[in-house]
Amino acid sequence: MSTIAQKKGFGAVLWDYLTTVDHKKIAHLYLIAGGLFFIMGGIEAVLIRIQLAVPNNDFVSAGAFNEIITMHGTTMIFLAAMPLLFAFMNAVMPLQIGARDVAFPFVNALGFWLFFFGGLFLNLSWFLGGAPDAGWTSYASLSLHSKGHGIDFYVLGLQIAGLGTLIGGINFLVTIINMRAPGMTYMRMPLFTWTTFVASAMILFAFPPLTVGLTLMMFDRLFGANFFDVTMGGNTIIWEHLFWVFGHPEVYILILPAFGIFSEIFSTFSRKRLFGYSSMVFATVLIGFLGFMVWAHHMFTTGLGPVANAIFAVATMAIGVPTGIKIFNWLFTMWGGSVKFTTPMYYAFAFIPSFVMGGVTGVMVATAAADYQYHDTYFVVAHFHYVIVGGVVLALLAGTHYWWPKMFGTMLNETLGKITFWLFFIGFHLTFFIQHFLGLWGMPRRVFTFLPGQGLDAGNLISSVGAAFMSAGVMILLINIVVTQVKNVKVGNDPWGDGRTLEWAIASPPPYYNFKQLPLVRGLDAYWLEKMEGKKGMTPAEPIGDIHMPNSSFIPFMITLGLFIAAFGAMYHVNDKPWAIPLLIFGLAVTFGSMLVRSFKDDHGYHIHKEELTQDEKGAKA
Amino acid sequence: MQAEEKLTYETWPAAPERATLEAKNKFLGFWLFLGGETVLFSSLFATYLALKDKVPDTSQPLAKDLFELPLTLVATMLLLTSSLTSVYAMYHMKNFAFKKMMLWLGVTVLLGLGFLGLEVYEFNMYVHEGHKFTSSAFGSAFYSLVGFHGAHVTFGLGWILALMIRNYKRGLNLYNAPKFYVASLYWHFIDVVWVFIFTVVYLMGMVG
Amino acid sequence: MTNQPLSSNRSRVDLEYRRKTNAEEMRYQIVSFTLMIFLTLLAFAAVAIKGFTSWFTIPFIVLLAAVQVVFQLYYFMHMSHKGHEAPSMFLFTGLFMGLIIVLAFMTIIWW
Amino acid sequence: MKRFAKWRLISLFAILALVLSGCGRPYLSSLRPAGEVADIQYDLMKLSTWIMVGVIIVVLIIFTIVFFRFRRKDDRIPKQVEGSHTLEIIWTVIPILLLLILAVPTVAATFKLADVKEMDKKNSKALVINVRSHLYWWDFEYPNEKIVTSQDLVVPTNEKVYFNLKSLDVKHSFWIPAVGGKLDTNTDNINRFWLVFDDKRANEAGNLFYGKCAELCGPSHALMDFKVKAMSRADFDTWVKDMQAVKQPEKAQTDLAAQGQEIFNKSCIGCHAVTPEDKPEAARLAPNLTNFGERSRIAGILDHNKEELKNWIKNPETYKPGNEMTNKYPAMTDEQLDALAEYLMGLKVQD
Ligand code: HEA
Ligand code: HEA
Ligand SMILES: [Cu+2]
Repeated sequence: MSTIAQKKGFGAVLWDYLTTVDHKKIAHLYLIAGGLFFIMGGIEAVLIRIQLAVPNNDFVSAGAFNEIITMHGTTMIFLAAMPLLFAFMNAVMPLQIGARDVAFPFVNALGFWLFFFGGLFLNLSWFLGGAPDAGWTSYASLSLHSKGHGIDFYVLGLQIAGLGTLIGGINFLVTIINMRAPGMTYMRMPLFTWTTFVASAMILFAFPPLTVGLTLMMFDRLFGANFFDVTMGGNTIIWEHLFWVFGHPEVYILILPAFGIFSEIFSTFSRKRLFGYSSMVFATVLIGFLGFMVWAHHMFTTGLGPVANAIFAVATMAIGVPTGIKIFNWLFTMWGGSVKFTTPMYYAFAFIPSFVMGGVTGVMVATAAADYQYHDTYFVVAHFHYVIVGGVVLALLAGTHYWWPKMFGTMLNETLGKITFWLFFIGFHLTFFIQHFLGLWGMPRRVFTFLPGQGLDAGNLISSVGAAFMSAGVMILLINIVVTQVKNVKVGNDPWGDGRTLEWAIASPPPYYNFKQLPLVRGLDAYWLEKMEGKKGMTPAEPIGDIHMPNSSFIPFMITLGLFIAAFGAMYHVNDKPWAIPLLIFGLAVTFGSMLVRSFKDDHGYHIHKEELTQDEKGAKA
Repeated sequence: MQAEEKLTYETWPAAPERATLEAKNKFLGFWLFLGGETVLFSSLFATYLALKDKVPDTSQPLAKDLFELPLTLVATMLLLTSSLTSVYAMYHMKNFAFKKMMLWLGVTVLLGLGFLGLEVYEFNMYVHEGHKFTSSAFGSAFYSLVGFHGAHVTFGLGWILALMIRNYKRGLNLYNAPKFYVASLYWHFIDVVWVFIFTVVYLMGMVG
Repeated sequence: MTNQPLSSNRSRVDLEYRRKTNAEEMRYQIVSFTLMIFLTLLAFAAVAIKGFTSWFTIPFIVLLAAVQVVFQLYYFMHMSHKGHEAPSMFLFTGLFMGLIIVLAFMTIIWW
Repeated sequence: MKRFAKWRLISLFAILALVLSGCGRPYLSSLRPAGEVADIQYDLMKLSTWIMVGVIIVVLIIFTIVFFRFRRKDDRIPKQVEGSHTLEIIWTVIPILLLLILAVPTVAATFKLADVKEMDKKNSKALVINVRSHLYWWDFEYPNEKIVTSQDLVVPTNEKVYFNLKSLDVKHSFWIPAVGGKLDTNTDNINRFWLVFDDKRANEAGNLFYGKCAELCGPSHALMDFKVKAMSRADFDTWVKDMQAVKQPEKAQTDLAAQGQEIFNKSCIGCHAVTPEDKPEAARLAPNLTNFGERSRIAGILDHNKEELKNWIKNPETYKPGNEMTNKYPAMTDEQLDALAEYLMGLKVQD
């Protein structure tokens, strides 16, 4: 039980990960699965850019192109960006608040498997008759019109993955509210924890509308309902609202944790506490709240009328204010600091101008009357890639370099890291800057080709070249990861030397019980405070005692597998396949059966005894 | 394990549903889940309100042709009462009276079953009047909203029953007390939703 | 965090007191239940009795529903008790978001 | 790190070069506004761009100072500053002011662009056009003039033209970038707005604006283009008269065309009308071809000549995947295609 470094066979490791409920291992799972999906989405992006490199290109067909953009958007948002953020939340947040575990380890595992099987299901569409092709927004009239099973894969896959995200969010919320170490008050929580908290709360309120929307769409497509069928009294605008009531908060669910990551990096490498910590917290909460009031800015051209458009335009602009507060607080965190330009800091630093550019174009598209021009053009594509790639992806790359030692106990190579940065950063601006102009020059988005002679050729070519740079950057990162893991040079608790928060107070990677004794938190940047007083570690808040741990479990996998099977049944039921309904029932039976097993079989976990803990210590020293 | 410890009336804590960390987490997590469910049902209500009486042709019944006061009233009374009985159950849980708790839970389940039975009867009736899930947007929205609630009732019944069966021989302890408590919260929430359903769907439907 | 120790030898007085408060609370529950039944009947009556305009009836019954829900939440679901700060914050936020959705669906979806 | 600064400079030049290279094509670019609506929007775009450039410059100045002044040089521990109320008030209030400057004209413009009261007036003389979008083609009905045309929208210049927009299959979006922003054609309702086509600037754009579908609508979304012929009011009136004059299908002029007409009447007329009369919109299954010979593009995208026309009829699927025409008529021999092309190209209403 106590020695972790034992060499295990592949089968044992696999089983370990299939059944794990340890938040740190679940973080690995999220990182790997999210990373794979990121590469999938990235390859799709590259295919888009190849097709659009020259006018009248026939690299992919029109239908295939629509499948590719749909899957690119859907994969990147739901299966890459969010899970990768979840990876860091899982790896770091419990450590940052000084907790031994998350509130619901079992649910945590279940959340991962739901996301994974949902994503798997969605991507199987490529092999089973075609991917969804109505855009990641899947507007109702087109998605009901779409033939084949593509949209069904979208609806069912996202439903499953979305459930995983929802319970993941609840788990983080309860963890943060209930499991903070002694002395860790709300206003002492690191900003990454705060943003995790607010993003999780947003998940809690934003995902149910998506669930409902997807359910209605499923009923319409698979079970003969008429929510969106105009001839039967239905209304397609309902879908648009439900999607964006979810969709807009979703983009802040992505960016807030990214802000959190950068907040940590800025203060760490400036050796300074975060400037204006309380206003940062306030701004985070405010962004989270306002995020729910603005969804109709995606629907300015739907025809909601000038009153609605005006209200939503002004509400949207308001979000610029708290975001600006954050930008200036970051700048002033570095101001007067001692800024060390490590790889994570490269990303954080480059994030500021990149994101501001994306943010201000956001405010530009929020001017409703002008958005009649911007909407559904490459200007919007440029806007959201500037905020997403310039914000979220840079944060993910930064976080990967920053927390890699904490997650895996070894440092990524800094030189390769910086090469990755430059390639990616240059490629990013090359790809997306020109797209603002393409949009203004009259290029709609989601076009599988464009005709020559409209003045769009050069811009598109530049954009495609940029994507090549980004690919090169990502590939160097992959090489870096392989090289690093092969060399596997172990590092200590605080490999950057400037760590401020609790995760740097314990070993890298942390032992499976995290803290042998819960730390006593005496202020913001708890670990930094102790270091400044010359202490090596945290003052414990409790004597060494037995630690209660949850048991591993295969049930999360089974519950999810059941839903995965059931989804196939639901889908093929429209083809009058005789086995479809039985399969649906079988799948649900597996799910509910596994849930019953879970509730009937008491699982109280186990205890690590005091003696073992002290032995561990000695073993480590020897 | 403390949660499994055999307790007596004397040692039973004042708030057994939150006496251990696991219980606290469960308690809070469930409340948060209910916060999410609120938005879920709001979305369904909103959809229903947008699609109310939206039918393809005039031959189809509208809300004011369908709903009847007495049936709704009886269903409402059943569900409201079941909320009270589950409060009784929790009262006895807090007083460490396991048998009485089980008894009241049993009554709750029976009332819930009665409610479900009425709902099935009612749906059946509507279908015969031409108001089907597939016959109009109105039908789809109605059955989705009310049916979603019905599914919650069904799940709640299954949940409470499973808890009762599982713990039949065990008596109360700090491991299962929070489970009973949370299940009863769920039951109340179903009732809260119903209050809106009978108001917004049935009564407002009859007003026109 | 470990489980909180249970005080094992609580005094009789304490127990008596607890029993009393529990019983008292239960009485409140019954009162609120009676009120809820009354409100329900009132709502049904408002609809059953012809003659009111719907401009009166609809706001009236929605108001009654809102009052009932408050009873449910605060009495049956104990939201008035200590330790329900986070639950009530999240529940009301959810309710607020939900109301915005309902409002939007009643105004900016065309009939 | 020097490299970094240099790269910024280069990119700045690149931007400049782009701007100087022109603001897109006059018939397509929203940066070359050719009417009141586009003007209003262009002004808003300029206002917001200036504000945003200002914001970016301020951020970049602080950014640069930080970069050069606060790099780590030694092992000192900087002072741990908590924050500054003055600064925080400054960077809360100034953005609010900037946003107010932007919000006021935004709201005003939003209401102005949505003002279609004129359409509801009794005896209004305003020109109204009913736009109906279909999978990959556009149908334009002039309800007061009682004529219908397709693909090439014909409008008078220098006056407000009002539009009723609706889709008959899936959602599309009606957009003429140089003349004004887009509005969706929903399946659920009719959306209304107005546009003005400026005479002089239409001239500069060759009197032919490009219109686009701006809402993903299926495989050929990219190809759902239309064109807008802007002409003086007098010319427009003549055009309307000429259209209205067509009561019977135009008689074929040559023998070949006569053959073509025969084929057309056998295979095509079920969907395509060749008279501009006002059939109910649901009966207008395919583009009206009354003045086909005078159009600017075939199917909205191909050059307007017989060769392309024959190619299109031979296999529309290669040009517009997923279109509704494929397989609705028997395969044609080359002779038949020649005849059809001859006939169709002869369909003209103006002489
Ligand atoms: C991480 C993702 C992310 C983020 C953070 C944002 C941030 C913002 N977004 Fe964006 N957005 C998307 C992702 C994101 N968006 C996506 C994916 C879409 C398209 C979806 C689709 O259709 O497929 C979209 C589309 C989109 C639209 C719809 C456009 C259209 O389809 O027509 C609008 C309209 O208002 C909008 C606005 C904004 C605004 C105002 C912000 C603001 O939050 C930005 C705030 C930031 C700043 C303003 C910069 C910093 C501030 C200062 C330095 C202070 C001073 C500033 C001022 C005074 C202005 N976004
Ligand atoms: C998190 C969100 C996210 C991210 C990160 C990205 C990243 C990128 N996106 Fe996009 N994008 C969206 C979300 C995102 N996108 C959304 C929501 C849409 C709208 C979809 C819709 O309209 O419905 C969209 C649409 C969209 C379009 C418009 C399509 C259209 O309207 O027709 C384009 C076009 O250029 C594009 C390009 C790119 C590019 C070049 C990247 C690059 O940054 C990608 C960089 C990554 C890589 C390049 C990785 C490649 C890796 C390798 C090559 C390694 C291979 C190695 C092995 C095989 C071992 N995206
Ligand atoms: Cu948005």
